[in-house]
Amino acid sequence: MISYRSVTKRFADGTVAVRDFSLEVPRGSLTVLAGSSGCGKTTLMRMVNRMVDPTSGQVLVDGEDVAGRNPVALRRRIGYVMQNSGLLPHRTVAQNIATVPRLNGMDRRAARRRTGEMMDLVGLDAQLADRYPAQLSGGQQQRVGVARGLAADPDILLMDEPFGAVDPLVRSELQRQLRQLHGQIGTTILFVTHDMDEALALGDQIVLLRTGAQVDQQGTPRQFVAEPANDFVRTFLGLDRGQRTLHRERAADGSVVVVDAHGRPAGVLAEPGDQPEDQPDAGPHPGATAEAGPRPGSQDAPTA
Amino acid sequence: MNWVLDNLPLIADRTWAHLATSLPAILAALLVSVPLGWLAHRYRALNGPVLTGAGLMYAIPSLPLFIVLPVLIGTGVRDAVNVMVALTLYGVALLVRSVADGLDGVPPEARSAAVALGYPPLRRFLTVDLPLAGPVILSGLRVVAVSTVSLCTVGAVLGIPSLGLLFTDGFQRGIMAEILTGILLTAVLALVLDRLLVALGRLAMPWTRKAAGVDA
Amino acid sequence: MKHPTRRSALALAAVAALALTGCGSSDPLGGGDTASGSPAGTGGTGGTARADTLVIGSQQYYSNEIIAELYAQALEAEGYTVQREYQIGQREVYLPEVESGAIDVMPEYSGNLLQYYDAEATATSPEDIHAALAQALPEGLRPLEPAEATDQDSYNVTRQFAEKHSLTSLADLRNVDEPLKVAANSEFETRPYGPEGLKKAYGVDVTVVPVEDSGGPLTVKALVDGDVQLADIYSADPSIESEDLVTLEDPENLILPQNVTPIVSDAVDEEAAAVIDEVNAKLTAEELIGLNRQSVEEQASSADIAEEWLAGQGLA
Amino acid sequence: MNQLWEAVLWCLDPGRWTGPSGIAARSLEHLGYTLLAVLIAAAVAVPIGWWVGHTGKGRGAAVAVSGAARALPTLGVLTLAGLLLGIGLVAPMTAFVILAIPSILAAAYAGFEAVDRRVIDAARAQGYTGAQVLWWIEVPLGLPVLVGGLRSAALQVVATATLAAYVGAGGLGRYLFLGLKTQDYAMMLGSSLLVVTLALVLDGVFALAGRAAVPRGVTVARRGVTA
Repeated sequence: MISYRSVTKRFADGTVAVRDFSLEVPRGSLTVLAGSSGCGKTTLMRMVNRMVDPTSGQVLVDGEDVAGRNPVALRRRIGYVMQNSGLLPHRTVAQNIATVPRLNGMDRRAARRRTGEMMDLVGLDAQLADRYPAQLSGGQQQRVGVARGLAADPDILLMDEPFGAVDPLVRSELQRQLRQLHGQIGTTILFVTHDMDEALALGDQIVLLRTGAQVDQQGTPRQFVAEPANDFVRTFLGLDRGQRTLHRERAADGSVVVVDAHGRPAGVLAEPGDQPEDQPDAGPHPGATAEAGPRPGSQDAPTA
Repeated sequence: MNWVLDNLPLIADRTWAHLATSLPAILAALLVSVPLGWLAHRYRALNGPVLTGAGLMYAIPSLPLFIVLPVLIGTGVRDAVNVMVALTLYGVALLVRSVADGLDGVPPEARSAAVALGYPPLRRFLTVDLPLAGPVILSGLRVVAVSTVSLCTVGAVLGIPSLGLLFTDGFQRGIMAEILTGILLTAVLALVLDRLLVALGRLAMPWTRKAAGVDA
Repeated sequence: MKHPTRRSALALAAVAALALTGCGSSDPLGGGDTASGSPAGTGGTGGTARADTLVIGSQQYYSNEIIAELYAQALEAEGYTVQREYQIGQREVYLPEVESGAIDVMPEYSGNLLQYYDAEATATSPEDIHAALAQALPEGLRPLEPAEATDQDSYNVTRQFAEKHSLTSLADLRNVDEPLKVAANSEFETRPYGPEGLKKAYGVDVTVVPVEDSGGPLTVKALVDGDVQLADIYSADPSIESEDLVTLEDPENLILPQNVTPIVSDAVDEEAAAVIDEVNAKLTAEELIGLNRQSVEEQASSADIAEEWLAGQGLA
Repeated sequence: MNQLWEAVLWCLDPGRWTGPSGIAARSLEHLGYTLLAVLIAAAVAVPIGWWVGHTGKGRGAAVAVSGAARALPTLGVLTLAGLLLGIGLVAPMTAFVILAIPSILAAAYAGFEAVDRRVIDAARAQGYTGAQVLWWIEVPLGLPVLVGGLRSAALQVVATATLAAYVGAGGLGRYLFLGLKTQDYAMMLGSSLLVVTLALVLDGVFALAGRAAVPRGVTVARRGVTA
């Protein structure tokens, strides 16, 4: 689907952001590029839709080198969601979501219909359609961002730390819904984050990068936790500090609590059978309407 | 260029008179604008009147102001005080807004941190608010400096000594070199003053200098 | 932003208040008062002159500055200390300073100065004007002997225009059937010899196009370019000759003679007055045009022009 | 007090308002000069400012040029242009346009620069072409700043347009110079009041235009949320 072939990016000031990087992103996967800031992960992602062109090497989409594609046409085929949503402040929610379909020439009526579907898909109340971005909460803005990214029904969705600016509660909710959505629509998602918890929560495949986009480890979340490739990975995951070394402890009321190496509780051990539903086909999205209106004073208050 | 070489003492004289009128006016404008701008910043009720009043002041044509002002403050038309007051008024008109904007732009965290650290109000204003508003005030001051130097020439129509006399005299005698000299010197004075203010700003506000040699 | 009208009103009130408080504090038209009340009335360049120093002023008019410089250098040659205050605008600016005694010597033009002090003056001959002026001047000021040289307003046309309409006198303008525009300083509009006077004395209608260079190059250019048909140019202006202009005669004495007349304060004693008189006596109409020509055509400074002329006349 | 009152009376005398050199005609001339100068200056400065703001190229040059233009004394430009071009409107217009350009130029690119870079980045990532970013994002979002620049340019020109009369054109400066040269304080002060009034009116119009220019989404953002 997306293939990086010995890609290098050297910026005008001489900085090498990416050095000889190769990767296959399978069709329909949710691949996470993780790493600290400055490791080149965003640069890598932006090569896919030619926001950045590599100095050498190739980026292939469906086997075709993107260097030969018209950047504007390419971008309209690839969804893009960024931190702080990047919504147009002077366009309504509906207009923002309809951006790419309209750019692609879809008529107003069809675009409006498409917008409705998208809002439903990401769990936005239809009443928000005529609001302006500034009238939404941070979480709602991100949902609009996702809806906009998906509106043209792209094969690929690029997400650049999309949940970085929302509070932890909303973030985990958005992450859960993104997993669900991914299962539902099967779009190939390339996701960039510096948050390892997020990477573990979302990725089918995680690529952990160091400065210059040097790959430390590539694998499934399970592989990362179970078989960290080196000390850097261990540190990045917090394995060395015991944060992921969990033990069972029985609490006073008899329930089983899981604690980390410092004795801080990490969760409750569930008995087989009462696993929460987080399968893709889990029906209507619980919590989707929890944020139907802005709640002044809440943590998730609008950022205006 | 013969005219220039033949009239160097005259040119020096006019340049000196020009500086002697405009520099004090620029300084006075700064001194008046800081308290006024603070009032506009501190008391919302004063914000509108002060800023709009200042804006309107700028709409008063300079020529009649030079004439009407002596009538109002009881000085002679060519009195240095008259010209300076007029130029100061224009400077204040521009600068009050910069001061108010600059103070408005001081991060509230910095201010509350200073309060929490126990700064007394005046000391806090002088050591926290004013320096942090400094860059905005400086950019306003630069505009004031340039426009004051340029505006100063208008007084020449009334015989107030400045480089502007080179315009009126050259205009009457049809000497283009004289007018051009006046224009160039005025512009050069203004730009030199501007660079000087930038340099002063760098000295006084070292934290605004762009960090050098920091890796991307 | 929510109440623009209220804000503007407040601002207006503030501006008005500023104006009002200021207005209340002094009598604005008392030009003499305002100048005498301020020690800095001599302008930006210096303090009060010592008793033995004579302050010489000049209008914002290059020709006037040359005449002032003539007086200055002649006085210096006789051992006087002179302080120069040149290019001090027009009468409304410098006369208060002259009246207050801040300026001791000011080259003036007899007719216009008389009209400044006495708008109803009826004198028309140079002698009558001089006599009337001596009466009209405020206490402490006196006119010295007028020079033969005059520098007065004059109506000029191009040679071509004069020939086309056979013009020699202002009265001939009646025969011109096109609308007449005259380039002049704006005050020309209200002068007795301006459009109204012209209408009354000669029955000719003109409209004024104001050009504030006192009959300088722009006025002349407007005339030569055909933007205006008439131009008010001072009679001592060398461009009348160099541009081959025709000055229309004024048989009705509409325009008062403007003989160069020094106005002096009591600080100018008889000896000093004699020095100035001596210069003035040699200042003929031709000499004045010659001086002006050096300034405009050779772009010489007033100091150089005066030095050369005084030497040539054996005065310095 | 007297002076001001007489000036007001001078302005209000209905006999002075009519005719080709009446107050009404002179005010219209004055306004016409101002608008024409701002229009010409905008035609020159806005495309350049937009180009600079859009491409980020030539910013240093634009800053330098507008700084230098600000430093040019209007009276000097006016007299020089007068000597070169003769009487009429061309010389004062040249001076006024030079006066108006810096504010408009600076506002044109500053308006673009004030647009959140992330918004533009996101738009490009959605597949906006350069021209679409310009017209659909930068121009509407930069408009309030641009209107602010036009406003200060217009105010500067309206106050300075009195100088047109110095070289043979019309406008309210005719009264100003006439009053000045004939010691007619009522006329001088009265014409100044008229200029200030004209400036007030223009300021009001631009304030309204400025508010209309703010896109609704941005207005809402300023007001905060009203759910």
